[in-house]
Order: sequence, then structure tokens, then C-alpha cells
Amino acid sequence: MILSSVVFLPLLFALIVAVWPKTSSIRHLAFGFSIIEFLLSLRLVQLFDSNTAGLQMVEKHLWIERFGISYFLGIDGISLWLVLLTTFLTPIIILASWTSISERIKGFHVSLFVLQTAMLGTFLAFDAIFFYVFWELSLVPMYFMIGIWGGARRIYATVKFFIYTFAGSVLMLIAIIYMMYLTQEATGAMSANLLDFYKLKIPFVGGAFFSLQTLLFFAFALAFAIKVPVFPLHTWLPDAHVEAPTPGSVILAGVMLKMGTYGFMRWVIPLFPEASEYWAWLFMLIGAVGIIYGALVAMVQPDVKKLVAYSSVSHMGYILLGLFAFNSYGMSGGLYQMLNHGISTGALFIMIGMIYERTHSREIAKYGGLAGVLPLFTIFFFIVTLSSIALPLTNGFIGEFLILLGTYQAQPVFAYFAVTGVIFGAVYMLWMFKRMFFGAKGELVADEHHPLFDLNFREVAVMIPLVLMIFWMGIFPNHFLDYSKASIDNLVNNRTNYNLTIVEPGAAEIMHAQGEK
Amino acid sequence: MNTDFINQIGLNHYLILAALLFTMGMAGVLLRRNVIVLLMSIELMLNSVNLTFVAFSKYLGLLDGHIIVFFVMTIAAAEAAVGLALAVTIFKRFREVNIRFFEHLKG
Amino acid sequence: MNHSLLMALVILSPLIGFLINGFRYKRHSANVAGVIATIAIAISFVSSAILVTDLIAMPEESRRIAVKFFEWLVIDRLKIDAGFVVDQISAVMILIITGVGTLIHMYSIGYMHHDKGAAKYFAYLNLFIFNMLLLVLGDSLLVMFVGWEGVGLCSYLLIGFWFTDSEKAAAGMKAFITNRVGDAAFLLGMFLLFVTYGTLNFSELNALAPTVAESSWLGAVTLGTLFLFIGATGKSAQIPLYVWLPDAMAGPTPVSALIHAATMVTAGVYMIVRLNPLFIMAPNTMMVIAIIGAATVVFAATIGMTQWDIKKILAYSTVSQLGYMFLACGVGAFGAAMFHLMTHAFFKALMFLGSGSVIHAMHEEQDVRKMGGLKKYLPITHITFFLGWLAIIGMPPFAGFFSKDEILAYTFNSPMGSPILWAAGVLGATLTAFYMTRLMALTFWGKSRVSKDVHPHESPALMTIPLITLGVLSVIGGWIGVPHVLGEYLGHIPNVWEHWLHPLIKGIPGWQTLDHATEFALMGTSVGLALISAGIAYHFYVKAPDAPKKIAEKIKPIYNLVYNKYFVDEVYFGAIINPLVNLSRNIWYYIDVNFIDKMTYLAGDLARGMGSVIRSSQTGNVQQYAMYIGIGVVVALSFVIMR
Amino acid sequence: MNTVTLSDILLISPMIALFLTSLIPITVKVLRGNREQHSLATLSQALIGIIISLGLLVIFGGAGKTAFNNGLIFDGVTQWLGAVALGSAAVGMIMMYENPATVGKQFSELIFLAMSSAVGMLILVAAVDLLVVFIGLEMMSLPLYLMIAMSHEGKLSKEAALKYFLLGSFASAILLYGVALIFGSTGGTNILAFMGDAAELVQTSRLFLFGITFVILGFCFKVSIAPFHAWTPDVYQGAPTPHSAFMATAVKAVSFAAFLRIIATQALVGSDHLFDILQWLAVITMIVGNTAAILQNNLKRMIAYSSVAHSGYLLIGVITAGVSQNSIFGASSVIFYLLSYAFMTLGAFAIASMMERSENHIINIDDLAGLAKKRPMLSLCMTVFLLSLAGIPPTVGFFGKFYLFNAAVGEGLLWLAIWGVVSSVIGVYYYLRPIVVMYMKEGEAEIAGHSLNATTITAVVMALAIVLMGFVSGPIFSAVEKSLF
Repeated sequence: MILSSVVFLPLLFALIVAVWPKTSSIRHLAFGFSIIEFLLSLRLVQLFDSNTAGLQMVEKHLWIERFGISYFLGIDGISLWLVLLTTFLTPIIILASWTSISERIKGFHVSLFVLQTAMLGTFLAFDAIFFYVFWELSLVPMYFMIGIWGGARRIYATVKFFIYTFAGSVLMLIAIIYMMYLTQEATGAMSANLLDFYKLKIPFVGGAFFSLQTLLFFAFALAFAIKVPVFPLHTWLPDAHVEAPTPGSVILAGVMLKMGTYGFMRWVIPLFPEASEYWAWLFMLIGAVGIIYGALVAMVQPDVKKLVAYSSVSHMGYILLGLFAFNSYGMSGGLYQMLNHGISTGALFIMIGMIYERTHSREIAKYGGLAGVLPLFTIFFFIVTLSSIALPLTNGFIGEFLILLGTYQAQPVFAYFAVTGVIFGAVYMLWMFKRMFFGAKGELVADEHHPLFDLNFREVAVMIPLVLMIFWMGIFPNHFLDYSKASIDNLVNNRTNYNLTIVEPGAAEIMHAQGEK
Repeated sequence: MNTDFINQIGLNHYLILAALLFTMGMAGVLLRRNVIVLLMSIELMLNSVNLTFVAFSKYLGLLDGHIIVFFVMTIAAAEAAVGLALAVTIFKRFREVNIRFFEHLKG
Repeated sequence: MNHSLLMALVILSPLIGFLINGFRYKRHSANVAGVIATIAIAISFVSSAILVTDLIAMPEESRRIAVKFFEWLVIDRLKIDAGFVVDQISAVMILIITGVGTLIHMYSIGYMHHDKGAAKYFAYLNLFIFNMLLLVLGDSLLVMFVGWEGVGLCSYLLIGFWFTDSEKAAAGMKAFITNRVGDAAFLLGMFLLFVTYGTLNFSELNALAPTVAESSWLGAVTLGTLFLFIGATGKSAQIPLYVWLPDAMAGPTPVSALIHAATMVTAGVYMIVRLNPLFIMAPNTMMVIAIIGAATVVFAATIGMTQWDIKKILAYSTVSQLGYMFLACGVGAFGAAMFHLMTHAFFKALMFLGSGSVIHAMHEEQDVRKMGGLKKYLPITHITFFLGWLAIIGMPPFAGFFSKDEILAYTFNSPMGSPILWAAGVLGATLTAFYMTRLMALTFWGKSRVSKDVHPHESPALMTIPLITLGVLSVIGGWIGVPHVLGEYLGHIPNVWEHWLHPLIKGIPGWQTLDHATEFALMGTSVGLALISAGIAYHFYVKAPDAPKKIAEKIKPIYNLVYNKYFVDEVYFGAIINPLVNLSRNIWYYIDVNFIDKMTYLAGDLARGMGSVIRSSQTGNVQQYAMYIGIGVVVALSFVIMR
Repeated sequence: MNTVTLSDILLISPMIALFLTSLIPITVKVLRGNREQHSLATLSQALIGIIISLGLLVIFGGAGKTAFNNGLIFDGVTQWLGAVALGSAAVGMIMMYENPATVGKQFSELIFLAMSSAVGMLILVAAVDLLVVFIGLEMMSLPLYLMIAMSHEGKLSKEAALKYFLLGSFASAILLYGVALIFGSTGGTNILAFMGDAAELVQTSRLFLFGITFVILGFCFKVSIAPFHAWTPDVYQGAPTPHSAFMATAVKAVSFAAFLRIIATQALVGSDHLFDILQWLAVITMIVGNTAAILQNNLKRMIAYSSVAHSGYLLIGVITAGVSQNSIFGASSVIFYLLSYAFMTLGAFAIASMMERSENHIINIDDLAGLAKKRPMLSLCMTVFLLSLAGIPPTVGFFGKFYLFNAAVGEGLLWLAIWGVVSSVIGVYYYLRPIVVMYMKEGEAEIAGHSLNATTITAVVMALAIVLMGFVSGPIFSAVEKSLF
């Protein structure tokens, strides 16, 4: 039951918040709830057996019998940390939005909790349709979040976001349906169970685009690629980020983009191993192009939030590159980078939100000399910047290093290109940092009528966990990688006949169950 | 008087006639402007169908067609009643029976 | 004492110092912060000294203290420990780093006395030492890389320490980004070596190094070492990535002494020496290193001759001296490179600190044209600077003489070297003597050009004690590496240095000892030329101050070219940076905004366009609607009938 | 020949009950000397009638029995879609009770007409004889023409009624002509008679082919398949909102029922061309409906175009049912979709209906601005309806589409499914617009009447149903499927 509780508890919270009579205490209530959820998810780590690549804590009930669709939750080393990331970021987001969201507080927290359920469900569902439901559901609260609490062009941005991502995923639905029929052909009974999908041997013809596996592969890949987003499909992202309110940007960058890369890991690569291998060059290419492209475009952005948004494109390029390297380094690095990006880019957005609350501007040119005025803010921002440019001993380095190493082992030529991202990453971040924090005081900073105040206690409390994670993940990567190692090795080594076994609940749980009887 | 030609009139003749009538009715609906005439054209179409039914009925040696025609005629009458009622209402309201007048709903 | 504990003390005490001062970032007192920081480094130094003593006590063939704290990153074949090694090479380094570091921390207390950001300054400085120790102690390339990037970060922070000055902040950024270019190559080098050898551990790599020299340019060893060398050119300011170092002088002067002269910039040399068994099997790489090194020696020295900023002169001198070290590496004289690294750390740190003392005295004036005759105001500074000067121009028996001469001898004699490289080295030495003498003369000797409102005064003891210590080291530092040829003459003085490093340094294949006569001749040539050159400079800048200007007038184009640093910065900006920024603007504007977005709009417009066509067909005319039905029926029928 | 048996009477008891109760309000009015009774009384009498009828339908229908010499059949289709029609009628009447354009004067007559129309629908939904189909169709349509014309709104409703009438009669004539041709070629009009042979007949008899094409196109008109859809937006816009709701759901449901019965003859299996043309019609309809809806400002018109688009999706299911060896799956998906579609469309129209403050009030999408602040509950309901229409999980709209496309993919009609999902992307664009306006724009949207009236309750129930049905769509679908065997 633990997975169900983890997934659906936020939904219950959303309901409670929705009917809560007192607006003034909603924030406290929501914060408490999110902490409960986080603690509950920590229990997952405790229960998790890192020695097996199998699926754990499985809950499986037939949902729509006619089509073999089931309510199927499970967790393995790939999902685990993404779940934790989601539950970790939520309380932080609530705390970070304490003052910036002042209207329709109730609606905001309801959206947030619904979104949390959707995201957790996406990471934990092991049934195609069940997964798809969560996948699409996640669009709705996000749509409201950007559209209601967003900036000036919020409507444009949110509609663009919604349609882009929705458009990407519809073909996936068709592909899922098709695969359900394939399971029917193979086993006689229709099933949307991912584990049954894994067992399919879908015929693959190398050169032909219009061959079964290739088409299915692209139908899935398109959905995930838009969500990631990879290079030519990324234009919704800067708009969505710029217009979204701070918490929206954090969730979007922190978790929702990961749903795309997670999709590649969970669905695309194991389901279509031959096609993935055959087209790996394409995805590595767009990954590498994305790294450079995102970085270059980020460099010339006048708006700091847009800069970070484009940096996301660049970072997500790394992840794609790592995943399609098909070796332990690349995959682990990709997974790690997902977490890193969630934390560091999330932190960047939070901090941009903090400064925006003070000055109501995100234009880099209007800043300058912040370091002298807001020392504490500067320190935090700098640490996060370092994580973003992948300085060793921060989390970013582990991810980038492993990805590039994996890429080099698989396809050196892409590594040669991608490694320039290491340079460009430093260029755009530090240039931005210099323009905003160093030099003479800019017009907003020097404004005597609006003196800027350094971070208050709440804001420091928001940043501390993030910064701790940045260093913890940078200094002790094995604490995290150990949990995903078995799963990733399984994925790398058994790609062509991938399968997950369902691991029975651990001995401790059985004993517990007996004790109850 | 030679009435043989009547016997030489086959099913096809009736069908073609009916089809012609149907087409004429259709053309009337498409081309005429007066609402009343439009109604009449629709009746014409229905009647051409009746003719088809009867012709088939005769040549298939079945009685069903004839019965159907009664049904159709009843319905056509009801339709005409409704149609005329509408036409009257509209005329009372707008003083207009030109179908081209009614183009407020569009786009 | 337990080695793990000692190692932890060595590495962590600067980190703790950093954390303490970091959390005190708002405090202004330089004394408290400085004392905390200095103690932290001193603890580190003492621990290092104990470690090194232990190391010396070990039998020669097993001299190695390895400590593994935890497994850092373990994935598949990649097994990186947080492991640290003290051996003959790193022992020297940690002593230099913590030793010189302590002195410079001490000096900084005086130097930064009035600065409000002192706590921050000392925090950064401690962090730097921490990272530098990681760099030299790390037992694998990856751990070294951690320190490698970390010192870059500290360098960035310290160069841009006075961040309110946009130019200084820009200099910091330039340093970091230029270094990043090198780091990217370093990464590639690591990948290549890892993919080839399956390990990044130094001892394993060195053990796995091939026994036959690799002749191909694209072989793993050659390519890998080349990439690593590109990384080194970034960190150690060699052509073509040296451009950041002169700008780095924007930082506080003790920083220049510590980071940009004594320690960080030598990291590249250290790395090559660490991996010498690998490098030596890649003769192509060695050739490149030697050529780049020699070119840098001369190139930087010429620029140094024309500069007016006291720190810039020293900076170019540093670039030039680093060139010597690379030259040494390139010809296979790794021991000599390390030797020069050490002596250079002494005398260059000394000179930077001296210049800091001068700048301090002159109230932040750095232009040598506004100095002169400072000898009488700053006696201690002058004396110590004078010792440094003797060392750098290679006067026997000062430290620089031994190390530089060894390099030149190797360059001439090694099968990997050549007389041309030697000539370049000697030319460099000659030029060095010239511009260093020029610096001495303009600053300390001759007539005073100090403006009336400045009253120079000698620095406090906190600053002069490090100067004196380093001065002494600059004199005696070279005596541990007396060349055999001299040692024999002077009564069997052993070459301690060579002996010490021997186990870790691979011999140069095909090496033949030089005969004594030639060696003396070489020595004489370089010393002689340096003396002549120094004499000319003395004449120009003390006796006939107008002469240089006239000569400069006569060779104006060349002079301008050199004076403007060969326009390298401008070329970089014009050829790389500006085009890149423009390109980025254009791809943003044309590809992102105007192509991809427009394409998506196009899809939207297509739908809307179709919608409006359909809307316009919805005229409201019933007969038209009936017509659609009729047409539909007719079309359908005619299609159906075609069977 | 057969005589009328008790079984026949029992089977048609829903229609009889409905017919009889439909007489109550109007009789009362006559007895009261042409004075309206309270409209609530009228409404309750009607609702009671519908409930009785529904109950009878559930009790007696559904076993696949035929009545009146195979003229009517009572199977799963009848039961489910009959229930949809009756339910829609009930909701429509509740809306009529509170809509300014319909309530008040002549309400009894209106209810009588609506219930008569419902009787026609029940006949149509059960009809398996083409003649009965035609009669049901007319019985359903003729009261609707009048209902629309009876609106208190003076101008557009009259125009809408006229248009609907003219085009409807025109299309009926075409359909009837097709019936005549089928009669000529087979000697009968009963669908069951040529159930098995249609595939062969379309190949051997050109007359039959023509006939079946005419009939199919006639139904295409009723269910508003492009290019026969042109009446839909005009009529839905002009008619009083409750009527639009009624038409969009009930008329569509029962017409599709008849369509399914025609298509179940497997005529499509025999004629590739007919098959092709229907596929193209489906594609065209989806595109036309969705693209035209993007540009609408009038809320009702937008929903009307969206209804056209949904007909396109449904046609995919109909085609699937027509070509399939296992046509039940396709048919079930159509029925399930109609069921879910009824909920969301009724809900959306209910919101629009509540927005109308007078009979002449035209509701544009922008008028919804600010609704979320004034009426959060209703905005939430509207959001649910629109998201369900757009097919976003976990609403039932998603599952409806999922089953439809699943059936299509199962029959190898992959390209139709792809067209379906692609055009649903266009759909999302305009379904989002009202949400944007409600939640993200400032405005002074106001709801007429009490905050807690019958329509509101209905809308909330619909919204809840949509969400709940999303979770239990599987059992419902299986029930539908099982009932068709």
C-alpha cells in the first residue's frame, strides 16, 4: 500500500485544502502536508532493496479487465530518486511561494498537490494506460499554474505549453494501443502491462523508416522528446518558464522535464532496443546540438529567467546524450543529471523568484553589483551557479562527467562536441553572474527608494536543503548511485531482452503482516 | 387507340421519372427563393419517392410498397403542416418569405 | 601519528578554515580572519611536514603514503576513491603549497589590513589551499581534476575579489573561462585514457603505460596526453591559453604570489610530471610540449620587456618561467621541471610579495614610471627583491641558476631536445635578465619619480618576515639540486633532488651524459648573456633613461606590436568571442524565434486558415447548405459507383 | 401474419408510457382553461414520465427481442442509447425549466413536444425496419422544429428553426429515396432481412448500393458529418440553449444508433468505395469541426462545431463496427462514447444556459471572463466538461476516445486513429480557450438566477459523473459490450 499512499496522498491533501475553510492557514496546512508526504517517501528509501533490479513494492490490480489495463504501481532504482526529487521539491516550493503567490492561494495549493500526484504516478505506474493517464493529467494543473499565477504573457505561454506537450503525446497513445494489440497477438490476451510490453519482440528492419518498431519508437520518442525538450522541439520551454510563477518554473524544470527523460529510460530504450540502437546517433546528435545550441542561445538572453530556461535545454541535452550512450556511465550519469538539474535549476528559479519579488524585473541589464548589497543571496546563487556549471564536488559534475564519459565510450565524436558545453556552460552562467552581481550597482540595485533586503529566515530555509543536496550529491554520489546501480546495469546489459521481475515484498513486511494477523 | 405503349412502360421508366422528379425537387430546394416554394419542392421529392415505392411494389408484386406510401404521405402531410406553420410564423414576424433573408446565423 | 589522520588534517584544516571564515563573511576584521586562516594553513603545513618526514623515513623503494577515505564514484569499471597519496612528487608540492601558503597568508594579514572583505578573502585563500592540496594529493586524474577545477574557481573568486570594479570581475571570468577551455580538453584526455586503460588512477596508469614509444599522432597515448597538455596550457598559462594570467593581476597581490606564481599555475607541470611514464611514451606530445614551452618562454619575455605595470611584468615573467618548466617536460627532464617549479615558487612568490609591498607603500600605484629610487624608502623590500632578481636572472649560486641551467642543459642534450630549443631558452634567459633588471631599475634604483603626495614607507613586520624567509629560500633553494658537474668540482655535493625524485621519474630513452666541458660552456653562455643583458638594461634605465624611448621610436612598429601584447586578446575577441556572441544572437533570432517558433505558428495558422475557409463557406444561406448536401451526395454516389 | 402480442406491448411500454405522460401537462393546461400550471409541476410530471419510461426500458428491453414483426428490436443498443436519449431529454427539460428563452409561456406545450420528440427517439433507437426508422426520425424531428421556433427569442431561433426544418426535410427525402431503392432491390425494408447479405448485395445490386449510400448519407446529415453538417452550428446557435443540448446529445445518440444498425449489415465489407468514402468523411468531419471551432466567439457555436468534430470521432467507431468481424467492439465504443459525450456536452450547454440572463442574451466566450472568481464551483465543472471534451485523462472523455481509437487500431484503421488524435490536438486549442477566459482573465461574468438551482445541481452531477466514470469506465464499457451480444 505504500506506493498507493505515496501517489494518492497528495490528492487527498488537495481535497482537504480545497474544502479548508480558512484561507489564512492554508499555507501552513499545505506545508505540513508536503512534509508528511516527503517523510512518507523517505520510507520508500528505507524499504527499497538496492541489490535487485526487479520491481519492488508492487501493487497490481486489474482495472479495466477488457483491455488488460491494470492499476499497477511499482518502484525500481530508476524511479526511486525521481520520486524522492518530487516529494523533496514540493515543500520547498510551498515555502518558496509563501509570499510570491498572494492570490487564489487555495487554488494554487490544490493544483500543486494534484500535480504532485500526477508526477509521482508517472514515475511509478507500470501500466501503459495508467501511466498515460498520469502523464496527461500532469498537464492540467501546470496549465493552471502558469495561466493563473504567471506573468504578462502567461496565457500565450500556457496554451503553447499545453498544446505542444499534448500534441507530442497523442501519437504515443496510438502506439500504446498498437502495442496492446501486439500483446494480444503474442499471448492471446490484451494487456497494457509494461512488463508484458517488455516481453514483446517487435520486428525491426534496419533501414526502413516505415517499419513497425521504428514507427512505434518514434511515436514514443516524440512524446518524450517534446517533454524533455530536445533541440528543435524546445521552444515552448522558454516561454513557459519565463511566464510561469516561480513555483511553476521549479516544478516544470525540476520534475516535469524529467518525465520526458524518464520516459526514454523506462519506455523507449527497453521497449525498442533495436530501434533505439539504430537511431541512437540521431538522439545523440540532437542531444549534442541541444547542449551547444541551448548554451549559445542562453548566453545572449537579456532575461535571466529565459537564460536559465535555455540552460535547461542545454542540460537536458546532456541527459539525452547519456541515455543513448547505452552504457552504465551514460545511463547513470543521465539519471543523476536528472536529479541534479531538478535541484540546481529548481534552486536557480527559486532564487530568481526571490530577486524578482524584490525588484519586479528579470532584465539582467538592470542589475549589477548585487554582491555588495545582498551577500547572502549572492553566496547561495553562486553555489547554485557552480552546480549548474558542473564544478567538481557539486552534484552537477558527477552527472556531466559520467555522461560525457559514457558518450565518449560509445561515440567519441559526440563527446568532442558535447564537451564544448562545459565551456559554454561556464560562459553563459558566469557572464550572467558577472553582469548581475559584480560591477557597479545597476539601476534597480542602486534605487534608493527601494532598498533591497537580503534573504530572510524563510528564504534561507528554502535554500539550505537545496544547497545541502548539491554538496551531498557532489561529494557522496555513491549514496545515491548505489540504489540505481542494479536497475541501470540490468537496463544496459539486458537491453535487447529487457524484463523486470516483480520482487516479493521484503521479509520484514511479511513478518509485519503476520504480526497483524 | 393503341394502349400497348402502356404495357411497354417498364420499371425503368418509372424509376427514371421518379429520379427526374427527385432531381427537380432537389433543384427547386437549391434554386428557388420563396420559402413556400421550397416546401413544395421538398414535397415533390417525397412524392417522387412515393412513386418509386409504388413502381417497385408493382413490379415486385408486393403490397408493402403501397402501404409504405401511405405512411410517407402521412408524414409528408405532418411535415407540410409543420413547415407551413413555420412559414406563417416567420412571415408574421419578419414580413419576408425570401429564403435569402435568413442569413443571420453564419460563420 | 596515524597517516589517515594526518592526511585528513593536511587536507581538511584549510577547508575548516574556509568554513569558519566563510560563515563570518560579514566580519571586517582582517586580523582575526587572517589569524584563523593562517593557523589553518600552518596546521596543514606542520602535518605535511610530519607526513614528509615519515615518507623520508621509509625505505626508498616503497616511499609512498596512500590514504583512502571512501569510495567516491564507483560505476562499472570506473572506480574512483577519495584517495590521496604522498610520494616524492606530491611531498614537494604540499610542502611548497602549505609552506609558501602559510607565508603568504601571514603576509596577507598585513596587506589586507584595511580591506572590509578580509574574512571573505581569507576564506577564499583557504579554499584555494584546500583545492590545491586535492589537486596534488589526489591519487587519480579525477580527484586531481576536482582540485584542478577548484583552484580555478578560487582563482576566479580572488581575481574578481574587488568585484565592484567591472574590469576586475571580467578578469576573473576570463580566467575561469579560459581555464575551462583547458579543462574541457583535460576531460577529453581523461576519457580517452579511461577508455583505453580502464582506470584513472595514477599509479595504475603509469604502470599500464606502453613500453614502446608511440609514433602515431592519433594513438591513444599521444592523443590523450595531448589533451591533458591542452588542459595544462590553460591552467599553467601557456600559448595559446595564457591570456588570462596577465589580466589575473587584477586580484590582490598576495593572491598573485600564491596562485598565479607559486602554486596553481604550476599544476599543469605537476600533472605532466605525475604522468611522466605516459608522456614520455608519446614523443609527439613531448615535441609539442617542448615547442610550446620554448615559444612561450620567448614570447612572454618579449612582452615583459615593454610593460609598465609592475605586476604585469611579473605576470609575463611567470608565463615565461612556466614555459621553461614545460620546455623541461618536453625534453624529458621532468626532474628539472619540478626543480624549477620549486625554485620559481620561491623567487616569484618573493617578487610578487615584494611588488605587493611596493604597491602597498605607493598607495595602490602599480605603474613603474611613477616609481624609482624606492631603495631608500623600502630597504627590506629592496634587499629581498634584489635576491629574487638575482635568482630569476640565473646568477649562481642563487636558486634560479641551478634549476634553469639544468633545464637548458637537458634541452641541449636530451634526444628529445635540440640546440634550437636550447637557443630559445637562452634567448629567454637573456630577455629575462633584461626586463627584470629594467624592473629593478625603474622601481628601486635611479631617480625618484614618485609624486609629491605619496610618502612611501616600509611595510610592517607581518609582511617583511615572509619576504625575508622567501628571500633566504631564493638563495639556498637551489642547493639541493646542484648539478653533478658542479658538485664534483665543489667537493662531492650530491644532487639530493635528482636522487629523491628518481623512483618516480622515467629515464629519457637514449640519454647520454654530457661531457663536462660542454656543460660548462653552456652554463657560461647563459650566465654570460644574462649578465650582459642585465648590464645593458642597467645602463638604459639608470644611466641613460632617455635611451629606451629613442630605441622604441626607431623600431616603432615592432615596439607597438610587442607593447600591445601582439594583439592576441584583440584577435581572440575579434575571431572567436564576438563572432560567437553574434552567432548566438543570430541563431536565437533566426532559428529559435523566427524559424522553429514560426513553424509551430505555421501549424496553428494552418488550422486557423482552414477554419476560416470553412467559416467562410458557412454563409448562412440554407440553399448553399443544401448544395453542400447535394454535392456530397453526388460525389459520394459517383465515387461509390466506380467499383 | 403476426398479430400484436402482449410481448410487443410490453416491449414498447417505454414509448407508451412516455407518450401518455407527455399528454399530462398539456391536458392539464386544457382542463385549466388554457392557463399554464406552475412550470415546476409540468417539469416534474415530465420527469416522472421519463423515469417510468427509463425503468420500463431497463426492465423489458435489452434481451434482443423484436417486436411488431421485426419492426423494432430491443437490444443493448436500444437500451443504452435510449437511456442516453431519455436522460438527455430529462436534463434538457431541467434546463428548459430555468432558461429564459423557454420557461414561462407555453411551457406545457414545449414539454409535450420535447417528450413527443423523445418518443420518436425511442422508436428510432429501436427501429430495425427502414420505414420505422424513417417514421422515428420524423417523429423525433418534427417536434424539434417546433420547439426551436417556439423560443421566446424572436429572431435567430426562427431562422434556426426554418433552416433546420428545410435541411432536415431535404435530408429525410434523400434518406427516404434510399429506402425506396433498397426496397426495390430487396423487396423489403427490414434491415434484419438483409443483415447477412448486404456485403454481397452491394456488389451484385447497384440499386442496393445506391440505396444504402443514400440512407447512410441521410444519417450523415442527422449526425452532422461534414459536408452535411452545415446546419449544425446555425441551429445550435439559434436554438434555445436547452434545445441545443437536447439535440446535440439525444438526437445524435439515437441517430448513431440507427446508423449503427444500418452499418451492421456489413455493407461496408462489400463496397470498398463506400468504406473509403466514409473514412474520408470521418477525416473531413474531424478537421472541419475542429478547425472551424477555433475561430468561434459564440460559446454555443463553438460547442456546435465541437459536436461536429465529435461526430467525426464517432464515425470512426461506426466504420470500425461496420467492417469488423467483431463489430460489437466498435459498436460498444460508439455507445460508450455517446454516453460520455452526453454528459460533457449537456454539462457545457448547461453552463451556457445558466449564463443567459434574458432570452436575447448571446453568450460569447469572452463573457465567461472572471467566472472562476464569482462561481468557482461552476467554473470547475465547466473545466471538467471542456477537458473531457478535449479528451484529457482521467476524465471519461479520454476513455471514450481511447476505446474508439482502440477499436479502430484493432481493425487496422490506424490512419483514422492517427487523424483522430491529431485533430484532437487542434481540439485542445479551442477547448482551452473558455478555461483561459474563466480563470485567467478579469471580467464580470454573472450567472442568472439563484446560485443553487436545478441546472447548477445538474451540472455538478454531470461533472462528478465525468470524473467518476473515468475511473470505472472499464466496467461500464464491458457492460455495454456484454449487452450487445
